[in-house]
Amino acid sequence: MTSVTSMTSAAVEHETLSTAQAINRALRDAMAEDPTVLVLGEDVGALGGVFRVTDGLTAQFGEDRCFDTPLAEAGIAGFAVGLAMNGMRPVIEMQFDAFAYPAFEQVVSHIAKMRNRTRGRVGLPLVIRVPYAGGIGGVEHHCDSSESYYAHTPGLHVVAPSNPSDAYSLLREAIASPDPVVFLEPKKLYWAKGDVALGNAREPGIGTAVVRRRGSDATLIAYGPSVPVALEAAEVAARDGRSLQVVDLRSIVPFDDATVCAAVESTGRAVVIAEAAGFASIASEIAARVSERCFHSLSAPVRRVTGFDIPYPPPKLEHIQLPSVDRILDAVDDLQWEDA
Amino acid sequence: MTSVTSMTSAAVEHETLSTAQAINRALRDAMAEDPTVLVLGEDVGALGGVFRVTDGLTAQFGEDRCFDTPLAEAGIAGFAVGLAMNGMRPVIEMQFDAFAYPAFEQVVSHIAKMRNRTRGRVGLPLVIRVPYAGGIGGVEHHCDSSESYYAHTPGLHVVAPSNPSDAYSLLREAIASPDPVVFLEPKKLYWAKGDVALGNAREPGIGTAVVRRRGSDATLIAYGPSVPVALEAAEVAARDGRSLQVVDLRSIVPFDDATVCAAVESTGRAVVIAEAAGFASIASEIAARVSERCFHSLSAPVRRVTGFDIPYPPPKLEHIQLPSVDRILDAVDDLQWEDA
Amino acid sequence: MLLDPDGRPTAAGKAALPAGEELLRGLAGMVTARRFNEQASALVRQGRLAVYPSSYGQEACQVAAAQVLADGDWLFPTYRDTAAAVARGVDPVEVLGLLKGDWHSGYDPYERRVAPLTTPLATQLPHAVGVAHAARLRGESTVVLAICGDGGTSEGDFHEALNFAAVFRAPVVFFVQNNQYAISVPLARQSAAPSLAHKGVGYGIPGEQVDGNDLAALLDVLSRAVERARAGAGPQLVEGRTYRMQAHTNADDATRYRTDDEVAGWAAKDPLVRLETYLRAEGVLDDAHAAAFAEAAEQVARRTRDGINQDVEPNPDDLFGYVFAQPTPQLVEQRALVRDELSREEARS
Amino acid sequence: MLLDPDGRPTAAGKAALPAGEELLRGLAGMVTARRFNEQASALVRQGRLAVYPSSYGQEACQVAAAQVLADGDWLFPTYRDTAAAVARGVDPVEVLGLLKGDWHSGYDPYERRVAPLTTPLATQLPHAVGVAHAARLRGESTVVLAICGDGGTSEGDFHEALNFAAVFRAPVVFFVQNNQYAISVPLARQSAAPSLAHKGVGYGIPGEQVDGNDLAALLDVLSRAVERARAGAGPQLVEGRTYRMQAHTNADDATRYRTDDEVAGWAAKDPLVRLETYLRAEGVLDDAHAAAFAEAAEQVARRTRDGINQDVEPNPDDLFGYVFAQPTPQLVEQRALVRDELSREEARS
Ligand SMILES: Cc1ncc(C[n+]2csc(CCOP(=O)(O)OP(=O)(O)O)c2C)c(N)n1
Ligand SMILES: Cc1ncc(C[n+]2csc(CCOP(=O)(O)OP(=O)(O)O)c2C)c(N)n1
Ligand SMILES: [Mg+2]
Ligand SMILES: [Mg+2]
Repeated sequence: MTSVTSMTSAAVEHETLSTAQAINRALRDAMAEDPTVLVLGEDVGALGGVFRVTDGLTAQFGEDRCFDTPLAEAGIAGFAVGLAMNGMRPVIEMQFDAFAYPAFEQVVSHIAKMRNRTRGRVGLPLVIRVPYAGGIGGVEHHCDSSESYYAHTPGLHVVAPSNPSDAYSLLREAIASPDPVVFLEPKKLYWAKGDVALGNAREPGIGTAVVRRRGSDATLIAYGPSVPVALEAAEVAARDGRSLQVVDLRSIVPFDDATVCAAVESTGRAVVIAEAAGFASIASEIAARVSERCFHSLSAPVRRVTGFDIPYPPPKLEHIQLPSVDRILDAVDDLQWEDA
Repeated sequence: MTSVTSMTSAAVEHETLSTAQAINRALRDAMAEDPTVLVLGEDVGALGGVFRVTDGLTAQFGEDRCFDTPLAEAGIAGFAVGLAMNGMRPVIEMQFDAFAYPAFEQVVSHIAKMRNRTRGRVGLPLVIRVPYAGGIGGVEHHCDSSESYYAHTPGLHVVAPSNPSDAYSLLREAIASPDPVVFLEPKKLYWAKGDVALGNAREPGIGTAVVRRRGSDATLIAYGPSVPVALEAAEVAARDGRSLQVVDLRSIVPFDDATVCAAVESTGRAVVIAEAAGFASIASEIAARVSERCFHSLSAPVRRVTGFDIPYPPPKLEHIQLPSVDRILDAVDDLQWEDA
Repeated sequence: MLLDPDGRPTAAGKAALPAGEELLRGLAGMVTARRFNEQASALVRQGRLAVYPSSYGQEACQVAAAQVLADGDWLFPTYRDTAAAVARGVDPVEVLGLLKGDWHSGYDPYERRVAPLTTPLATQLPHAVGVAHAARLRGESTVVLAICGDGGTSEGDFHEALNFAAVFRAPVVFFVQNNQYAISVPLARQSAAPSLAHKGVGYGIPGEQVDGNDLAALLDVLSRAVERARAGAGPQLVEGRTYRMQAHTNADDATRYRTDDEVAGWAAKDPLVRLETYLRAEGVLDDAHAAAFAEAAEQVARRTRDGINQDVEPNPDDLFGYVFAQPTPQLVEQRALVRDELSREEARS
Repeated sequence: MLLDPDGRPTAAGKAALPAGEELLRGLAGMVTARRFNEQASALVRQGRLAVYPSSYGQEACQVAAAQVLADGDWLFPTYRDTAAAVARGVDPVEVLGLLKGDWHSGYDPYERRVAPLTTPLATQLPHAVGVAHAARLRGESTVVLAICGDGGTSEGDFHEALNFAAVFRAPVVFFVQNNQYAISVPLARQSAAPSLAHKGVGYGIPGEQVDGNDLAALLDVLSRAVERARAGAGPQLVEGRTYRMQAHTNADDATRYRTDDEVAGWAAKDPLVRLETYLRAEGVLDDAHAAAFAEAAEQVARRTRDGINQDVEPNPDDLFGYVFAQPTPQLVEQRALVRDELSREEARS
């Protein structure tokens, strides 16, 4: 998978932004460049979204470009299908992960299938923004990790940034993509600040994983909100003399087998980390792929540190569900080091 | 997991029935035994369902017990939640796999979560019958293998019979279960006949896998419509002098780790077979579990023979998508026999 | 109603009947639609189509839905509306692609501006609203006519689409083809509303009921709705009351849920006979016309037959080629696996 | 309207005003509901509740919804209707469980027949219909009152629930609490219908609009709807027009989307003041009553405060104990893993 647009300018502008601001900036820049980009959803207009991600877009681009819809997620997704069929590039916001479920049929039965159905005649360049996952003390239905549903559905690209710069660049690329992209926004990282490379120079592109930290003993594979936790675990492990490598997937579909396998082969051990309930999830897929493709390099079974197979807990218990540094290090400890 | 009701009679009645007839019989017997069992959905009344699975139920039990609803799957699922909250045991029919998606939010956000939400005060004893998977030449949206969506959702039991007798017994147990069960009916097996043990003696229960064929060289792990294909592959392999073992999962959630691991450990090699698109699926989960739990017994990576990561093909190309005897045997051939 | 079941103009009809030209065109369309229905059903019996949901008896609705639209407009059909797509000029063989089983959508939706036929009920309605809204944002005068069955009105997507259309004043005409049944479920178990046209009220959308076997009335009502939408007055809901004369599809057994008497009652209201009677009485239609219409219909039937009887070897590579604009590395791998398997299979045989 | 905003009976009011007894009970309920709203908002500011969607200003709707029901009836609230649940007798501390974050539903839904408060909008409506239908199948006289917001009416589940209720003639009163906003989205962008009560028409359900700040009118309209449903005449839709006086929740900033003037206009229509004025003018309410009501409200506030300020150590085992009636082997394993991790953590510290 190569990036849709290639590097265009040598001098890239940089700015320090929170993830929410980076997403806002990506929307703004995309809307400024391309008049067919529309932003719509519940409360994205005057309010600027419940997380303020769309703040100021209506003021800057007018009500035709960024607007509130009636409160109906299937309607929003289906309406976006029509907009995309007819020359627009809609970016729709699902207010929270669990509130995207009413749109499931439109996503699975139409958005994912339209290009294939029509032999490529009708492509749907649309982005579904899903503020997702936990760690913000949200009440029931506000913290679901729904990515496995999308990743399992053929015809959708699924990406999850782990930092503001990727939030910007992956969203720019998602908007430019000729195909539907589910853009997962880790809610708990909305306020995390970082350096953001602006502009439409989007490297590495969708489909590319990145090794965030080099290490030689074991590889942690993570995406979205679990990446900072994995990096922290690697930091702690380093103090104990264990060298952990961290791969940030960035893109779940397409999946970067090359980078992941190379990383795992270089260490011979791997732990997969994700917030979602583990059963039949993306973490299962990664563990299965790595176990199959790196079989002879593995010195220990691939371990998974995921959410348990339970409904997302209430705020006071969510720390139990979320992959923690301790749980990650426990899993690393379990990697049969006595054999090494 | 033990069976909810235990063996009640020594002399079990037997009959030769197709899968569709076995399901019909299970519904009939459950309705006769328990007046709170209701059957509802689209066209389940006078018509008896598009597959005739509910044939005769309205005639026998009256319109209060088996009835047509308006055409709205979210409505059906949500209505069933209310019925189950208030003393009934509804069995709802989703006419086809893909037509269950409009009900996704009710299934994921309420059916799966109600018991947990209320600390066990409100249990939902309801069954969602989903005629699923391919192999019947159905047009788009009539052949989805949607089981991974359900299996990934904490709070749902998910079962898939591979033969008429299991269709009967698993459905009887699903109806008797205090929890919601997604009951997957492999459409292409509707007309397959077999011996059915009747009555409410339900052994082995939900949660128990069964070794359908003993073998010593490799283990094929399958469920639902893939079991007969796996058995056929084992038959063909036997002619070539290779002894394949076949495990029929029957129940996906709960998962029978004990039986599956014992089977894989006894052969040291495994192939997982499922019709669904492979990425982030139940097959991924099984491969990941087996790779992790049987790590030191494995002589080769666990292979998966699944549907490709594409929308379900049109009738004329579905044979490409479906796991075939050839693809299974190819995967078996790939299990690095030179090392053995 | 502008024409009564016996083909006589009603009082309203005398004032509002469309021009003879229009009605002749409509009759020609219905003759073709009827023939197309018969041909497609025959192809199912011959095993050339997997399944066919016939619109036999509903030809007035099928033809009117296409006839009231301009070239730049869009038609959103349900899976039953193959004859409407044909009436709009889509190739009949391509229209039947889904039901033949070669591929999902057999035609290019942009060519005649006909959205792909798919089966999930009512789900196409929000798409229709989106297409209409996009056109409006660009200042185009496009109108979208979206069809839906009586059963489809119960789905949440129907509700959400009508509400979006109303709130955005999108130029959409929602045409409910009320053929009295959703497979086996009669209207009375689908809705307790006085009529399906009443469903507009809750959205602030005007609703109108029309005799769906009266082509003249349909042309009148639908074209007014289309022009109203084009003029910027927002969406409209039209209910055409008609009847599904045959079983739901060839796989269905309608005797399980309805009586022969009921079917016979509706047979007497056949839309073709009604219009033909009128046009002959008026002297607008003569035998030469009728023969020409029959011949044109026969040509469509022939083309349908020939095309469907032609076996195109489907290409397994296609399964991987259209999932995304660019196949993912995973799809490339999987395609290679299939190619390899097929070439070994070929080598073996 | 039975009482005008200044607490004077209207012409209709003179004929239909509920008994003084009923109105006094309602006023007492509203005083408690108001105090409960204030208390809960204070608890959010003190960091004791995660979030609170206040029904301040909507107390007449909250109280009426509970007051018109018999003990055997069911109430289906939205996430905003905590005060209604309290009015129905659910323990205020348990009602706030969801918003405190200890667990999802803090109360036993069967105890007072109040369905769990959850956030997915309109999804509780089909549940309400199912509960009503089950009761009817058993020949019970249960009525279900299900609340929904103006925004919630746009969801497909609203549509499907009303249609099911109508087709099955289920004894459900759908009570749309139209507080003019769905978070930031005003009614005009939610619906183009003449009123939300008009939404009944498309289902064959009678719809009635009522001043949602007039407790007398609400009791009148809702209790008639409840008794009509109980008598077997089917569902009804009632729209109570009220106003969300505060921001959507404490996390919201309402100044971004509405003016102070608008808010002030509605402040002048306060439901408590209106009823109190009337009851005092009639001599039904005296200072002793008022003091007693205030004291009862204060007790609820105190109980709420004390309960919410009590920290219950949540038990991680609970996460695995209620997923199914019997935990799966997988859950047993996962629970063991958590226990092990926690015990090692404890040992470390
Ligand atoms: C979402 C969805 N649910 C169920 C079905 C199965 N199904 C196919 S046609 C049909 C009845 C449709 O009735 P109606 O809308 O009146 O259209 P008609 O068949 O009469 O043209 C049903 C239930 C479907 N296609 N889509
Ligand atoms: C299905 C769903 N979509 C979105 C949301 C997010 N959300 C929470 S409250 C709200 C507005 C609700 O408005 P309304 O129904 O009028 O109720 P009110 O808040 O005014 O009481 C929204 C959009 C949700 N809770 N559920
Ligand atoms: Mg119909
Ligand atoms: Mg509101």
